[in-house]
Amino acid sequence: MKRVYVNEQWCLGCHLCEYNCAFANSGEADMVKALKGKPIYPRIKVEGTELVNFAVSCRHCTDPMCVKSCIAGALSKHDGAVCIDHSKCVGCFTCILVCPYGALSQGETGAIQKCELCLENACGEPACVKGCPNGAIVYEERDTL
Amino acid sequence: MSVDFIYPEFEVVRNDSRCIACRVCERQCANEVHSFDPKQGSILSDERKCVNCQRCVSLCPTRALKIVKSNCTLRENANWKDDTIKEVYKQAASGGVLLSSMGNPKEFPVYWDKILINASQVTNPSIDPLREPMETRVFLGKKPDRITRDQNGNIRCKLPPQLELSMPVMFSAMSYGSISYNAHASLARAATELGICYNTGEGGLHEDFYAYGPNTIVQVASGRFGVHKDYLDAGAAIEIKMGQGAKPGIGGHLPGAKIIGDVSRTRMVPEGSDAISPAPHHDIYSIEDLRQLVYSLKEATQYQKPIIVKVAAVHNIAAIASGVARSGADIIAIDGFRGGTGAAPTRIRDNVGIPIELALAAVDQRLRDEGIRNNVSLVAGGSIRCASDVVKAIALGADACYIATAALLALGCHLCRTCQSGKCNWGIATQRPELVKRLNPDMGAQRLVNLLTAWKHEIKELLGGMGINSIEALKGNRLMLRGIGLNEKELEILGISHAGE
Amino acid sequence: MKLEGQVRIPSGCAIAAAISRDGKRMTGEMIANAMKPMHDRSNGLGGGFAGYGIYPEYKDFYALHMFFDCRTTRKDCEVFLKEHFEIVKSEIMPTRKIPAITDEPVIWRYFVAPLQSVLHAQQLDEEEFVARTVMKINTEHPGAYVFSSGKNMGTFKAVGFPEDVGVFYRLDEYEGYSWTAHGRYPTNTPGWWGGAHPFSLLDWSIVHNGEISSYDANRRFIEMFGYQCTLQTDTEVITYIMDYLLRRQGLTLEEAASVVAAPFWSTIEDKPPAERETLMYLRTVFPGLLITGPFSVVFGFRGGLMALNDRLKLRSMVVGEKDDMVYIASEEAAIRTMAPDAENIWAPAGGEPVIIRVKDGVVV
Amino acid sequence: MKQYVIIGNGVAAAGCIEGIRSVDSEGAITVVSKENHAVYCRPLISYYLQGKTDLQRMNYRSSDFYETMNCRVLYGKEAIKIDSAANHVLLNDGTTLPCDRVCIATGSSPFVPAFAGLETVEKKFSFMTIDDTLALEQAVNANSHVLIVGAGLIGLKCAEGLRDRVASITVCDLADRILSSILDKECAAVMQKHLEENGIRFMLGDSAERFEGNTAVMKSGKRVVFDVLVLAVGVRANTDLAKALGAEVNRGIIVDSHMQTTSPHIYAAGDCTEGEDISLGKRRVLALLPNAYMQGHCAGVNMAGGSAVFNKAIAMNSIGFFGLHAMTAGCYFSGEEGGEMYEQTGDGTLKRLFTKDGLLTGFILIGNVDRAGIYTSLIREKTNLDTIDFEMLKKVTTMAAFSGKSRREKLGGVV
Repeated sequence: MKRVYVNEQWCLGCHLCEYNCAFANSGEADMVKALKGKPIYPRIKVEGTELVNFAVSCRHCTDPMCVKSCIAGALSKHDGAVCIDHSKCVGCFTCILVCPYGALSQGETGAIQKCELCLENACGEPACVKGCPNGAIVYEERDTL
Repeated sequence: MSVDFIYPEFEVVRNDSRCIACRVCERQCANEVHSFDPKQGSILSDERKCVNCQRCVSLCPTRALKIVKSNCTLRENANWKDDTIKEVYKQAASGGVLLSSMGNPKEFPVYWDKILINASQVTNPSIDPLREPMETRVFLGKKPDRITRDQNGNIRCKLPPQLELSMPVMFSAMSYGSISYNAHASLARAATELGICYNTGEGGLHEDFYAYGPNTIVQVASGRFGVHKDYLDAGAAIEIKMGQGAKPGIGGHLPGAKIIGDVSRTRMVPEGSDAISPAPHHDIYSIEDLRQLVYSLKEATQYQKPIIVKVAAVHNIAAIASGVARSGADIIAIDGFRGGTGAAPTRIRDNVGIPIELALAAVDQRLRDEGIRNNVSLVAGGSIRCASDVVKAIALGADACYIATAALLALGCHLCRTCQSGKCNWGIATQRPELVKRLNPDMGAQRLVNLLTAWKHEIKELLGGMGINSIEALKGNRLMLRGIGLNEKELEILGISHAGE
Repeated sequence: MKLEGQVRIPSGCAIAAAISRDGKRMTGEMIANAMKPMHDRSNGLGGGFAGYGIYPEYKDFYALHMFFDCRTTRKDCEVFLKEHFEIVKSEIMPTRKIPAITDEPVIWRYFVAPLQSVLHAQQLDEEEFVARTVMKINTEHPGAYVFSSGKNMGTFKAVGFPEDVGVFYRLDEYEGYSWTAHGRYPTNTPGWWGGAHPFSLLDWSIVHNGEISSYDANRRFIEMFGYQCTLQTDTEVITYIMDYLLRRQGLTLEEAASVVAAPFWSTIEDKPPAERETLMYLRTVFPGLLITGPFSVVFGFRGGLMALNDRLKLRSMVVGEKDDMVYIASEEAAIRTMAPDAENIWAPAGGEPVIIRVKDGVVV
Repeated sequence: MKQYVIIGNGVAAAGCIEGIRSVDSEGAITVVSKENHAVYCRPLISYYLQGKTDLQRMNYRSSDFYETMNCRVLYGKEAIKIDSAANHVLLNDGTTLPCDRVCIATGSSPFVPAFAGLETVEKKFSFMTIDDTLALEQAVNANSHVLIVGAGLIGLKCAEGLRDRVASITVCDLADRILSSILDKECAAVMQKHLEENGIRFMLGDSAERFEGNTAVMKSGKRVVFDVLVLAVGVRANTDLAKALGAEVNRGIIVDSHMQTTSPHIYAAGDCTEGEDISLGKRRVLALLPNAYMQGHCAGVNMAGGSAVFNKAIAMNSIGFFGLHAMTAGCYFSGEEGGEMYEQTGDGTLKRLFTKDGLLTGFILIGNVDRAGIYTSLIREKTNLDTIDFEMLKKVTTMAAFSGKSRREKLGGVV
């Protein structure tokens, strides 16, 4: 299954992926309208140090702890992707507690949000990948380690 | 001096109604033009530091930024132009030689733009490259004068060493040091994928790039940096750099600050020492000395590699080329006065040398007149900007072209012409790791491949239009060219007729 | 208006050729008639023929066919000729006055042999000497033009339709084992006889239909070797290329064909190793002699003909046979005129040379 | 074709069904459900009261779950005996279910101490099931004064759920702090303050001793008048079936890392079990939803002949009240036990990390819980803290604290 991977050798820490993500999931057609003057709630987050940067988003684990731990049955796997049913999420954050990558976070509404590979939004392909200026974020098939 | 005589050249225009304060501009500007003001929640810009490299403009996700030329003007003066006056201010302040980068930006004639290409109509069919084979392969190197046969009457097929190219374009010399590791990686990988060559410049060959040897031209310049036996053996050809179009008669100077780590090791220059390439090769004070170096290099590599001699286009270039053609060199590369550089004295860059179009035409004709054109291949460089420039150069008589500025543009260069600062925001002309990483060679190589693939298509279209289906039938085919707005002398030198003739 | 030579004039054409492999001689009437059905491929601005084996009585002498613009030019030129050659015979070219051919120049022919003393002084072989001298006359003697210079062969050309040119030159009175013919459709009207085809040098003659796009690349390459393309015609440059490759580089006809109509690289790569190596080599060594753009040519030489199309076959050309005869023409109709029952008619592939030689043992 | 019987119909049972079906798509699965509900998310009952969910959305799986999984559910039935010799399960209606493999997923039941006078209380409830919740919902109104006995997770979630529906809520607990099973004193105080700010009244170190109608008489002698009583003292694992079978039972049914009980072919999963807490290094009942699912899944796989191991159980809780979140995991060893603690406090946030022998053993986060799972994984994976930049990680949860190599392995591959 294709997943989003970040090659930290090329990640510039520019944070554009966060903005592209927030925009893609905003439902707005214009980035300014979507993001100007408010905090953003991206599903991918840039982390790093002075020397190295990388962006983290959902790994879509083969055996996802978050899905197993969700007390509301709001998380599930569909065709390999871990998806969230926002209407079921009550915001208990158990998934945040169990995700080893820190890939889930609280969204604007208080419910959980996570990368769903832009399969559900208008972008259609991961906006972070499409917008990465340095090709650091890729959407590809990789072998199991 | 407390008074700054020079008003900033550019204005950073930020459309506040579009800026979302994502701070990408701030993070991406190595010149520290942009800064975030937490109090206002907005971004400030200090245009004095701006070099107009357009990095922030390109990365701004909401297109809230543009850089424009400042319209703060000195009183108009047709003689004392703005730039001229500002250069006086700069020198009055610094007492130093002015430095510049990339090619001559002045308004000299661009002959490529005054030459038009022919196409077939009625009497001769044009050829559709999508339907018919269209060949762009070239071999650079000396061609034998005579066919010889063995005792059975078969042709002896031993050729002098040749450089085979899938299309008549190569990436010209840019040293590791003047450009980054990732820029080199991009060039090396693209050259390999394209079946052409790139050129190490005088920076040596990084150990990681020996793998690209069959598509590498290794350069031997006056500083001899990075030259050793394995280096010479690694390349597909060896280039002796006698001169550079951007700075004929001038050597090179890579400041010690850039001689660090791998650059130092690759150049074989101690860390922190300036790498100074002398103006002349100190073992070449005349043409016969050049012949010695040519043959030394041939000896060192068992006569397996073609030797390129690169010269700047200067006034008596035809005579120089004639001498080089008899020196044992296999290929002559001529670099016109608009060729780029990582750093050159401004006065030299803007005033020394001649245009490649005239130099190429003069050299090709001279070598033909002397019957020695087949002794050498000719490579033309110094601002070959597009496929039609390539076609025109080939028709004037070049075997192939060198491109560098166009390649850098493909990698992201926006021709801000401040390579000498070492703060290239595009990760090209810099050694700062955080900047170098901005050029991902996966993308860089792909963009270069795209560029030349596109050019190749265009070359084929132009060839097909002329009714030609192989690039060698274009070489020196000046009948395919016409001048426009050129005077008799220019037409004579170019060896072409005027449009309408 | 500029004359041919001062300016390059593209043209379309008709060509035809016939050869007897047995060396049987035939009059030029047949080949002249063969041009009739291809009348519309010419426009009356040039026609010509080359015949091989037509001067058996002078077979050891170079037959120089020359145009002069006036008697004075001829006199001056003859002085020059005498300085270089022993002239064994000089005569006015026999012609017929016909209404279709007018404004003819002064046409003479000379049978000559190079002066041994001059040859020796210039350290040249005979053919090279003759070639250079011809080129010298054509470039340095305004008004004089050598249009044929081989042994036991001759070219005949004029401004007019080819069938009329044949009548004009009385070709019915010549007998040769091999003939080529040309009708021209130039795109302007310089009306100069020298511009008509065939073009010949020494024993080589070329009739050509096409307009080669590589012209100037070929011209500038070949001019490095002492040739001067005074006419700026394809035919001229192709002749020089063939002379250079065959006589000066010693290539075989097949090898020469693989230079001027070189196989595509992809084709070369599919060949067996030895052939591949040779083809690679020839294409790499003589890139400037690759001829592109449309052409069909019949190249005449002593004892044979070679027909060749450009590698894309952008011009028509068919070949047919009957008994010992081989016919070549732009159109099958021309072949049928010469031999109504011709067999094995085929269109050679682009770049595939068709070489016909008289049989071994036949002396021509 | 194998016959599977799952006793219980909670999340562990759902895990067990999915576990079986991941290996065996044929075998017959029968679920014995005491409650008349399809599997639902028990912890959501407080959110139901808050109006954050409804009965429909509380379903753990989609409505076609049992159908898709091809299993039979017997609602309103109880298993009263497992006859392992005869390979069947006996139900309370006298029927028997043939079985090859059994999973006991009976969960736990509220523990109700024997308060004197409890029978005099008119409106008293436990807070475990949908039925409890619906009954409680019926019993309260805007004028109700609610007394909740027990300041543990259940009691406090109940308090949160009821707050906007009633006039007052008092929570009492014999312990001197709230959430005593998961928070230490200081952390409990932070959370208690927040709850008090949100209108919950506490009586700690004190508890009801007896009831007189609508009045609770406290140990301290204080009297609390209420309308509605919620008993949330604690829960007990339902282990009777296992005990009767002769399987080893402690506070819960003892299971190994394959979720097998000490009786052959009998598995157990969920709140009724007792397994190893790897952060503690001892067995304990870990009545947590994630555990229940994972155990159930593991049991299911093994029952169907596959091979699964669940050996990374730790105690962990993510719990929030009125917008303040707390996350806890693992064990908090004190100094005497050889543990160390790192603390970071901030504006409304508190972080405590507990380490021992170069390992992170537990943590408490209040307020800022971003990326807490990174800490959890350190406990679960028993990551040697020397191999990471723990100093960085103490301050901020980030993958940057891992070595480049291990980070690239974690983020760059398929996991």
